[in-house]
Amino acid sequence: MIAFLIRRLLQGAMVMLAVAFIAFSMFRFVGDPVTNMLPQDATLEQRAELQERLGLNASLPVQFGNFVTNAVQGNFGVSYRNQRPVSDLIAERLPATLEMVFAAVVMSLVIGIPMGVYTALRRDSWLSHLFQALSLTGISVPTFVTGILLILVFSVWLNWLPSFGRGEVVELGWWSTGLLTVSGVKALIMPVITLSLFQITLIMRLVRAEMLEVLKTDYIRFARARGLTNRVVNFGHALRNTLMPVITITGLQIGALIAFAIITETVFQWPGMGLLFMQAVSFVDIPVMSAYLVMVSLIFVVINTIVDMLYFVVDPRLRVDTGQNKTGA
Amino acid sequence: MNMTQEIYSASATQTRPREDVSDMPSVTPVFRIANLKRHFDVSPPLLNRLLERKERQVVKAVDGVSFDIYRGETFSLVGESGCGKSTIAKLVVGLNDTTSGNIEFEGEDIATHSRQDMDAIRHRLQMIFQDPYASLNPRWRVRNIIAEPLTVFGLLDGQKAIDERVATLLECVGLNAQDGEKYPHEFSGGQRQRISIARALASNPEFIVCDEPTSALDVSVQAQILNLMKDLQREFALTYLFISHDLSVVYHISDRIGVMYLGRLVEVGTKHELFRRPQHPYTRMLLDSIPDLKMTGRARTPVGGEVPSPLDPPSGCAFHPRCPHANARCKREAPRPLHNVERGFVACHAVEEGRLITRA
Amino acid sequence: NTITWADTSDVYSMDPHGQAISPTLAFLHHIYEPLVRYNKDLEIEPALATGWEVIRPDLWRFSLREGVTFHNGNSFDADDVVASIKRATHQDSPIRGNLPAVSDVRKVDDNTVEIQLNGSYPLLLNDLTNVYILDKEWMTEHGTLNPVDPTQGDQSYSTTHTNGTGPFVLDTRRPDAETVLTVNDQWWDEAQHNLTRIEFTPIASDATRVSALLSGQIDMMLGVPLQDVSRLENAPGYRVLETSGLRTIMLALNQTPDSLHEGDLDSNPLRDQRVRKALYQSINMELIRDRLMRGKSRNTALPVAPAVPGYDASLDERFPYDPEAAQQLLAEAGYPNGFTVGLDCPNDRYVSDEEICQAIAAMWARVGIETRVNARNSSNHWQVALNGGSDIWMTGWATLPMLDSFSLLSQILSSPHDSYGAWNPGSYHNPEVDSLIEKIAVAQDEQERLAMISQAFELSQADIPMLPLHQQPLIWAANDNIQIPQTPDGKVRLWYTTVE
Amino acid sequence: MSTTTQRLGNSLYRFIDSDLFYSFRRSPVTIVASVVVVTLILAAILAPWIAPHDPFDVSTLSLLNSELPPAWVSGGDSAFLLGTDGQGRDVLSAILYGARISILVGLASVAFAMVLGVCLGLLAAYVGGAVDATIMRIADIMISFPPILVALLINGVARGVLPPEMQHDAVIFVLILAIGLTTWVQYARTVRGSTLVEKNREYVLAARVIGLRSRAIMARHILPNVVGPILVVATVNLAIAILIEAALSFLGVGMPPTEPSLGTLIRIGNEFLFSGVWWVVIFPSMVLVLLVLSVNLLGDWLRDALNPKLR
Amino acid sequence: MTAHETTPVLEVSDLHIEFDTRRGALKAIDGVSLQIAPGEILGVVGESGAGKSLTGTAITGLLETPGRISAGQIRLEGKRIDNLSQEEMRRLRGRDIGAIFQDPLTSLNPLYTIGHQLVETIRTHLPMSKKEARRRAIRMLEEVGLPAPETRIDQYPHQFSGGMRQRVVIALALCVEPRLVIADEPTTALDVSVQAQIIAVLKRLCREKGTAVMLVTHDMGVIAEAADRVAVMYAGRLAEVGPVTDVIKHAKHPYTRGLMNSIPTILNDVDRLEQIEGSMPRLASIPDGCAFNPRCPRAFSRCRTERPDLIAVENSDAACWLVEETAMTDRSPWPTSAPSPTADHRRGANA
Ligand SMILES: Nc1ncnc2c1ncn2[C@@H]1O[C@H](COP(=O)(O)OP(=O)(O)OP(=O)(O)O)[C@@H](O)[C@H]1O
Ligand SMILES: Nc1ncnc2c1ncn2[C@@H]1O[C@H](COP(=O)(O)OP(=O)(O)OP(=O)(O)O)[C@@H](O)[C@H]1O
Ligand SMILES: [Mg+2]
Ligand SMILES: [Mg+2]
Ligand code: NI
Repeated sequence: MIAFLIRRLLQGAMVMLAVAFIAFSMFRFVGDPVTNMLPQDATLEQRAELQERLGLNASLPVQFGNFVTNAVQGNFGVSYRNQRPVSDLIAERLPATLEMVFAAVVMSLVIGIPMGVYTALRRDSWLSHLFQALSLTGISVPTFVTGILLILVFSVWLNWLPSFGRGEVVELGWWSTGLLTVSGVKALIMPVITLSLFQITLIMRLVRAEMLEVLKTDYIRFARARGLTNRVVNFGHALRNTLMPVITITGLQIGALIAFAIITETVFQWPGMGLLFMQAVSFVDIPVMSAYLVMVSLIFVVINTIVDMLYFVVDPRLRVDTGQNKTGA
Repeated sequence: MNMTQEIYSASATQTRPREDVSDMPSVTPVFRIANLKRHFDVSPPLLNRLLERKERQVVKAVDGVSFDIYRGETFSLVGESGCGKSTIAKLVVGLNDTTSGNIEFEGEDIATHSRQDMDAIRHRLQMIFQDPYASLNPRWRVRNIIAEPLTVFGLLDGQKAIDERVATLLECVGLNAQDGEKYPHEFSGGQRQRISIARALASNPEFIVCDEPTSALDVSVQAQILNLMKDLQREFALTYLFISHDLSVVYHISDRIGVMYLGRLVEVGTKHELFRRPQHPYTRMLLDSIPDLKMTGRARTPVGGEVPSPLDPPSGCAFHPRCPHANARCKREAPRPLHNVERGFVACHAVEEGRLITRA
Repeated sequence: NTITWADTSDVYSMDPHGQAISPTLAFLHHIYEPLVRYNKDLEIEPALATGWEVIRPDLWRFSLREGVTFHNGNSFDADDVVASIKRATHQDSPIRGNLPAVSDVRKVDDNTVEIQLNGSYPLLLNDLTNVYILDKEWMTEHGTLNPVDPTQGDQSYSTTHTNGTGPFVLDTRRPDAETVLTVNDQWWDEAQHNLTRIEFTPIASDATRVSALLSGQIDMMLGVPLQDVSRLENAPGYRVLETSGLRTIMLALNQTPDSLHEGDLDSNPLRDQRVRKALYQSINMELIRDRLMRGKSRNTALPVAPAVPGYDASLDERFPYDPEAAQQLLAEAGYPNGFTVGLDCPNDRYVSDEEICQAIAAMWARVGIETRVNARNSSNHWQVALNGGSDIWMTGWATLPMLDSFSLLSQILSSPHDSYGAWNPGSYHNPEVDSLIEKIAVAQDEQERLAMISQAFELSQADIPMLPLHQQPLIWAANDNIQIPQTPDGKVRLWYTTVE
Repeated sequence: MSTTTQRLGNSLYRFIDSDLFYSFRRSPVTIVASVVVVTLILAAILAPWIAPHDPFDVSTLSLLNSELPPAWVSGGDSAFLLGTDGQGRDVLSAILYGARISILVGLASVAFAMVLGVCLGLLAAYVGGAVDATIMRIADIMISFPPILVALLINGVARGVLPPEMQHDAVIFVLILAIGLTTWVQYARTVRGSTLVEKNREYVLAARVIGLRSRAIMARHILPNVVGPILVVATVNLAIAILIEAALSFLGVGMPPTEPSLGTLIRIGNEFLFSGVWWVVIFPSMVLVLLVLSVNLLGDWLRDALNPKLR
Repeated sequence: MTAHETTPVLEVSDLHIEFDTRRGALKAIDGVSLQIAPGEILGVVGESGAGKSLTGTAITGLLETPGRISAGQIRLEGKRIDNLSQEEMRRLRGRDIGAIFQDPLTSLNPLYTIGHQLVETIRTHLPMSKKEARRRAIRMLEEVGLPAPETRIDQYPHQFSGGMRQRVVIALALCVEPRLVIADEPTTALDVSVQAQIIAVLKRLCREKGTAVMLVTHDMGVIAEAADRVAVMYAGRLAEVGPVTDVIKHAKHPYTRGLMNSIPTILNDVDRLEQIEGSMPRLASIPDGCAFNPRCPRAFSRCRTERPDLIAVENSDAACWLVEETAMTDRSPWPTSAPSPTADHRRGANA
């Protein structure tokens, strides 16, 4: 277990380093921040001087070295655009993105799992077919189309929900939450629906497929043969075994959600990390871009590690002996 | 008198053995296997070993096995699951590398052969597998499956020659020449095993390793296959290394038998020797546990205990925890083979010390 | 009375010397004030300075307004002006380029300061409209007397906090989400507005911004997409404000390289005036204005807008749209079958930038010039264009913050040398124009100066160094009950705004 | 000669008689989906011949025709069945050409990812050991990185690295590369999983007994037996690839408006949504959704049909 | 025959099971009738696909679509159970009918301790507190010969060897003392030596508790050792039913006889085994008349047209027209020595 954890962490560190390097070397190519940072009448010298000051002329390894040393200390420099420490900016945006992603995850689990279970257990009912059809549509409609349509219907036509932003937020220490105000919650609804639609269907389909597999297994047949009630068999046995891969996928999907949040946040002008990133991209705000990437990979690594740890908790086969299960006949 | 003894004496009196040891077809071994070892490293990763203070774990799947196979005979290996039978089979045909020891095929040590050298003799060794469903590529036509050795070894030139040969082979194993156009899933288990055999025969091998060729088949089909194998052996002067855990099948097909326990051979002998006068306590136990039809209602004497984990085999004689005759020496010291019968041996302290009276 | 409004991007910083971005400076004008400011007719009027005199061409004296206090209650005096201008012109100041002529600033007495220039410079007042005055004690207290250079990883108190003299006070700020201002009751000027609170939200997406207005979440928006104008005009309760802006959109032509980047011609046809004219005459600006710009743009023959000093109406006559003539010219120049050329455009910078390029490409195609349109975001666009990587590229020039034709002349029409011609990578070069520009730079007499500007324009117009297209429209929309002046410089001045 | 035709006929019969075809015939939804997919693909391939206008030929565009509504709406022009966009481009033609690009990018990136993933997966599974570990670690990293993000990055790099005059033509390859690089992992994992199972199957052992080299075994024996799962992944990924392309184009880093894909068309049209010019966004969106939905339906059916456990 | 003196625990009469497939309904079980008396062990043998498991599945009510009982009745202690509702059937399962499946490695849910699985089974059927149930579980584990049950009850399945797991499975099947146990190849996945132990446990427990057992297997050895009576199935039909010694030693049906003779034995050395040519027909192509007729060396015209029912002969019942004929001619149907195997093996398996 400890060995496993250490291996995971080492792996995580490797990932982070690789990401940092990729992120970093890439930023040399994404564009020139200088034009954005100077007035239009800037002279050639001003431009050259700014370039020099930005350190864009130093050699790549030197820049990378500086970057990593600083990044390890949580210092990602100052945003060219917002002129504030990137770490502050990220810390400010993190709650917005995480709240949205968290809400989307909860929503996709809360809706996706029961739908998946239902469609697996009642394969031929009309409701199952409906769910199936919905799920296919769900994974076929691009996020941005969903978002645009929601805005059109609920903001412009019906005027029920705000079309952008986070509404009012309440500061709890450094964490700003929109969950405690009515307008905050209202603002959350459409982005979360947009973001989770794909996830709901994904989770539903995954649960359904896994559940169908599990229902075919011998131990489920044997559980039925023992006369256990359907409830116990379906929910006590089948569901629990089904949820194992769901954990992994959900873990991975949190990563995907954070990435997809880029689109959702763009559509809804949600002041989260994705929007920050997109703005940084168009402004060529290099410190913010690198910090975002490193931050996102950090989140992935952390989530994946947690998921792996969860496995130890959930699956007794892993808990007892790690080397043993290889040798089974 | 005990049941088993009854069987032994019965069989001894009822029928004469087909062949006697003395008129064995050949006295030169085709295969000479000496002190063959194959270990698998199944240790957990280094980090785990360091942190959890675990030892390096090695499965000694085959741990110092020596035996000879003579031309034209059927040599069988029996033993419980996991004792290393299949591993030996794979070593013999070169599917696995040896850890140490020699495998001499007609005087050449193939264990140390290079790829090229091995290619030269490969077509003389063939193998038939256990699972008739997994041993044929489901996406290939039977014709191509059987022709594959021919094309790979370059034994025949021209599509026509190959087609003819395939047709002959199919008929040889009791199928129709036209069956070559079909796919494996269109055949029953027994028919598939025939196809396997046809493929094995394609390259005119002298020696065929059969790893439980009938254990996935129904008895009625098993009889067909066993008969076919015997016929083919006669027709093509084949030598078989036959592996099974079914003692009755082994008795039926073999000339000589080796009994394996946890990676070692505990006893080798001609089938009549072995079945009539089993020496090793494990062999006796196995024989006792054969359920027999004609003995309905008889309770078998179950072997006590279970096969120990090959990861952590008992010290000394690996069988000692289950052996009624074990003593301190058995726990301590691994027995050496005692060549007290022709073309066979037994590895047991009790036999060596005369503590165990050979039955019958 | 609260007004909630949205623009396409956020205010970058609260430090008025920490950046040189026009919309940010315009926003900060609500909090901080310069010595002189533009009024709603774009005339310069006294702000923190009540008067000025030119003692020598290179020495100006300003008398300061008395009785002004900063938001924190400190009083405003000459020390603050000196500290602020020093800060703005400091070696590391990002805004240094906005005060190119200032070499020193001195306190004469509590209410008088002198500004020393490094030569004769007629545009000092224009420049000063963008330099805001901060409180010296406050800066000292918070250690932000020196300028803040974000490129050096600097950030300071003043990036997030304010203390100005302006009509509004910063209440709260969440970057990229919301910046709230409340009214400054102690303002020295007489308020012409009736606001108590201003909420500013950046909304980058056009569609979202429009829907936010329509759903009542905001009261006013900048950057109304052209295609939504008619809809907003027809929607009850909304008003569309539009004016022709200062920004002139042009196509710059690269005469530097010996051959074009796109296509495989081994000459540079853009060096031929006839080709340039052919390109000019094959663009149907009327059609672009009527269709793409929905009649909102103002086609122009000059690179500056009418509101910019130096604009000369007599020169503002485009070569007529005439594809036949264009083909004729091409044939004369030796390209009867046209050629292939690249047209690089930003896709996030100007009104309908990409669409204009596409339409022009279609028009050029009809006279035989195959045009490859490369649209990029503006940072990539400029990176390529300013490094000479484009054949023809779209550029826009608003003459801001200077608000004078000199800005354009010195940066675009001057050949590159010293601090001149930074935006002329296409190597347009006319010695007469160059020498005129140098004279304009130091001309003290306004009439003479304007005449020289006209002359420079006229001279360069004949060369066709670039293809002027139009002044792009400034379109805002607001609730009916909001009265707000709109100026061609596109700056929002809420201290002139009333809500009914 | 006759035997080959006979064999062909035989195979055809075998296919028509197969369970796969049977389950296909039994599922009307699947039939409709495949008809849609085939129609769209055909339409895309034949776009240069069937499209009423050539949207890439800018010389035929005229602003005079801009923003015409669909032919059946008053003010519409029968020459422009689905109306025109702001440049006077025929929406129908733009959709046909756009679908062509979307499908091309989808298919090519799937092919690229498939080749890459299958090779790496086979290699990992068959060689094992350090090679396996390395490949799978890289795969882990890749999979933990959402495709959109990676594609954004690759795009950014390509834009920076390529000389400006090449960028225009390179966009489509960059897209293919970006999407391919982010989706190969699934193939690799699937192939590796199946290969690990297959490689210990006895038919592979039998081939090894004959002395067949590893590469030949992989190509001739293992690969044909893992095509089923690969096919399923490929179909699903085709849908995903098309969506990623659309998303990238929507974020403005995909195909340029002069050679629009469906995603680009939606991005452009999106700006017109509130202004009543609905046809420039609705029609491309519908085609995109229809295409992706149909591909997904096919993928779903294929997955179930190829999975004997679910029958 | 003594089995009729009391009501049989299980009575299957004329059971038909069909699968609806794309090519029409397949008759997988075609008129099978069985009885098992209390305490009796009925062995069911037959080739793979003969329908052994299917019969067992139908009895436990676990038949899944597309399979369905198309005709016939199943009675448990005289009460019809084939037409019960799902819920009623569920209550029966585990309490009155226990089941043991082939593979002990996969029969237990890996995520729960064996104790949990035992307790949950017991408490589903018997009103017991957790503690009582646990005590009963431990006793059960003890009875199946699991060493140190008090500690091992809290272990997970993967911590047990195959043989031990099968003991746990038996404990699970028997923990509520059902009247009938369906054991579907309980030893096939196990080693010979362990096989004997498991059979011994099963046999002892059922004897002690008077449980009727349907022991499905294709291992004649196991049948010979454990069963009281044997039912031989062929292509979804019963070929022969009778006391184990009769069936093995004096088989009446040519199939049974062929089957018995094709088993190699260490009692005598034979060069060639007797073999039944061909293989069992697929369900879709079961021949008219006797299903065995194409492979039967003694088939005659009636066999090809008319399907034989079970006909009582001596202690057994056999579905073979030969039996009827010989009964009339009062001659044993079989010559004392088996017919010599067919001359040419190569014409073998082309059925
Ligand atoms: N590739 C391998 N890696 C690790 N261990 C192995 C490997 N192959 C075999 N073993 C181990 O070696 C031992 C012998 O295996 P082998 O397959 O030879 O047994 P067997 O006698 O053929 O058993 P069975 O009757 O079940 O086929 C077993 O414990 C097995 O787990
Ligand atoms: N779901 C199904 N669809 C179609 N046919 C089926 C299905 N399940 C079983 N069968 C058929 O029913 C017949 C009886 O199967 P069953 O499992 O009872 O055989 P068995 O005698 O138990 O064989 P084995 O010894 O292999 O376990 C087989 O021919 C099988 O092909
Ligand atoms: Mg084996
Ligand atoms: Mg079965
Ligand atoms: Ni009776």
